[in-house]
Amino acid sequence: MKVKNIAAIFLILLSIWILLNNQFQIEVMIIGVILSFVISIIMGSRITVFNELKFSFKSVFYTIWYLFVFLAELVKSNLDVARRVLTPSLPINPGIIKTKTVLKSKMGRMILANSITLTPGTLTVDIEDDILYIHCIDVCCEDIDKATAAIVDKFEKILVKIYG
Amino acid sequence: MVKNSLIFIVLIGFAVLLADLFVGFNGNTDLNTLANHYAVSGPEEVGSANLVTAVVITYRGVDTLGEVTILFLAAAIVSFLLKVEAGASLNRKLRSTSEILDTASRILVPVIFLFGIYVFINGHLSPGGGFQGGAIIASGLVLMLLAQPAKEVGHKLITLVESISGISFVLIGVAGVLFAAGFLDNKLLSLGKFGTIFSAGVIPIIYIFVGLKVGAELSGIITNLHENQNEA
Amino acid sequence: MINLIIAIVIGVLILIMAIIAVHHKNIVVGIIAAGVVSLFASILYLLLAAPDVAMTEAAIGSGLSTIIFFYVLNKIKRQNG
Amino acid sequence: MENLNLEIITLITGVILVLIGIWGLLTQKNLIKIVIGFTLFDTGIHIIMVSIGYVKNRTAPIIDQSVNINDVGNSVVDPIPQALVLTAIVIGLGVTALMLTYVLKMYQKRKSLEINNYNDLKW
Amino acid sequence: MGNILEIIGAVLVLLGSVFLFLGALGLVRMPDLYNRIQAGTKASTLGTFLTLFGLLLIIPEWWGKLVLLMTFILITNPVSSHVLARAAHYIKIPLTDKTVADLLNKEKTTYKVNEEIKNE
Amino acid sequence: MVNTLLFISAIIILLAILLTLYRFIKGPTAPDRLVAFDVMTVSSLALIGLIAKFSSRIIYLDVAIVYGLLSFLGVIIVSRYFERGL
Repeated sequence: MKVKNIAAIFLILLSIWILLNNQFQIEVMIIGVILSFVISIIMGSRITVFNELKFSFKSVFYTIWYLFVFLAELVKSNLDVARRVLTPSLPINPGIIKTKTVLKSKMGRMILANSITLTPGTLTVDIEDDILYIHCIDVCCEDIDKATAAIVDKFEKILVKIYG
Repeated sequence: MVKNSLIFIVLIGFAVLLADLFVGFNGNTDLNTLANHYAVSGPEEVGSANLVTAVVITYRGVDTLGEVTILFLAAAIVSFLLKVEAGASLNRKLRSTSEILDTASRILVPVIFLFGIYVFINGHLSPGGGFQGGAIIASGLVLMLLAQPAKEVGHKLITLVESISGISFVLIGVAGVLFAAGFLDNKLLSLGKFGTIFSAGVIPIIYIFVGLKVGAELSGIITNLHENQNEA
Repeated sequence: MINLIIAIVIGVLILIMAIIAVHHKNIVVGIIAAGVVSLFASILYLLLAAPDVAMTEAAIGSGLSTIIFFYVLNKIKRQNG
Repeated sequence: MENLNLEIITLITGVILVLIGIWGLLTQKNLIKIVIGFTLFDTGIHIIMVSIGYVKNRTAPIIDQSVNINDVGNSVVDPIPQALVLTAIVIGLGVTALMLTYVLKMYQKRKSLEINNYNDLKW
Repeated sequence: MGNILEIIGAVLVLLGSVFLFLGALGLVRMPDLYNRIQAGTKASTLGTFLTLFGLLLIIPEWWGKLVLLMTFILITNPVSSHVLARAAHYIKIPLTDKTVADLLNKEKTTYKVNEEIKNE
Repeated sequence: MVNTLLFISAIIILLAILLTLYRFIKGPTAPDRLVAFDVMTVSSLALIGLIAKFSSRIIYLDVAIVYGLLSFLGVIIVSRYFERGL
């Protein structure tokens, strides 16, 4: 279990090193491998969030799919907010509501909360076990189940497949 | 009233002084002699693509040594003034961190450390160097402390890293006297191929030590302040 | 040309922020404004072709010095009860 | 419009920033505000130094593919002020930390941040 | 071909800057802090993202650092706005009069205030 | 063509920064000003990208990375200070 965690950190750091350097000389790569290895060994005992990653074809596919869904929602949300800002009467109906999530993994919950923050008129104010408190620019419903269906579900059903 | 006019006089004095210095300054169109020498012969003499690094480490290396010493003194005085009793770890009421911040910090801290190390290893090729890299590493430590305040940071480790890198910095300088042209001379190692990561003689090694030293000093200041926050 | 426009706007911003930093009665706002001054100064350094200095200013002027200010302010607030 | 160079604009900004910093140092009564004034003064001086080193229409003194290596003397700006400012900024941080620590110590002694309450040496 | 990519990239940059402008406008027009955070973060994230993506199309050789910057922004920006909103709610920054619901405030009993932090 | 569009974008970004300055000056509470700070720095990140394009130096993007990192850290520090979590 621990090996997987360290390997995940190692791979992420190595890919960041390659992106930073943008060149593939052999000595650059050797330094990158050594550095990533050392950092992942030192930090690996503390950073356990990568344990939840699954390395499989399915999860990679769903990650890419998630990225597309998310970018589409991002654009949609911005158009929505832009419409509200440009309307002279400022049509807003704000409030803080509760929703639920079934995700258990920390990583998945962080991605979920970040996605909610970036999508149509919603902002995660607090997270407490499986309850997410969300500030909506346009409150649809105060009932917890309806709100969950409206806001959380579209991301959650993909994230469940990646992080289980 | 008298005091206010006094302040105005001081301000006007400064304004006149500065204006007098810069009146008629209309921008440079060419480098002066010294800068021209550094720019033209710097790449061959030192082998560093980043001329600022060449000036900081080689041409004005002793300045850097003094600068690091000043920073060391500042950090030492801060830790002396903020001395806390041993074993008095965190005992104060804090609001718990948000879970999202906690997870994000766990992902970001290794990335920040890697970026800091990238900055000072590539100090002779791209902008940055020991000072910036050290500051970035200290910032990573700050993010760690903000997200997990109960974390213990080893003072011994910080002191150890700091003294080892300081001593190594000076020893490399002395080795320059013994085996090359002078103190902190970078031709201790061969200059290598210009523009690659193993080039510019000992500059990358010196910058690694400077980076570790600056990072350790700034981290020392930060951890001292962090542990001094307990009530009364 | 565009560099000139950017420099003028950023310069004016820096001066306004500096006046806020000195004269605002809330110290927290003053410290944030000082951080903004540092951040925009680093854009000026970039325009002046000094990326090394820009990086140092961004890392130290806005990040670490803000942190130190807030730690000290927090300790003072704690002692006040 | 011909006289309006990039370095002149930044120079003026730096000078006014220095003056604002001194104004803050002299007029403010709060110790932390005084330290803020000091940092502004610091930044202003750094901006002045870097703008003096700027040379018209030239690029950063870092040689890569976009700088002709055979004509470095005619394509880069002055590296010396930048190197000096680099160390000055780090020293400025050390000095700021030291000043703030003294502020903290003074507050612990007297429970006051007002400079008027510290008149032990007044004659 | 390269020319068309460049023009698409420039248009994307323009679109990004327009989004940044709209975000700033929202920041000015919105009535309370939370709505300002909403308008500000979303628009600035997408605006910066689009600007960098347009630059990526204009100068494809810079892909490494631009991709890194884009990922970085997508991770950090929502986290900072979340932390800010949480702190603001904790110190009771008022919501606007138009607010229809504040379920977080109702449940103060379950809300962990000044909880002694646990050692890990 | 491309350069003209980029010039216009840079000017729009500057206008956006000036608008956030209005919120910084006016914003009734300190957290409002902090939001303005956040939006301001993220907008300047895009501006730095454009400056790098105008000077055609990739090395300027390193500064942008540091800038993004530090603006994030600044917002978190001040927020933690507000909620007494420092």
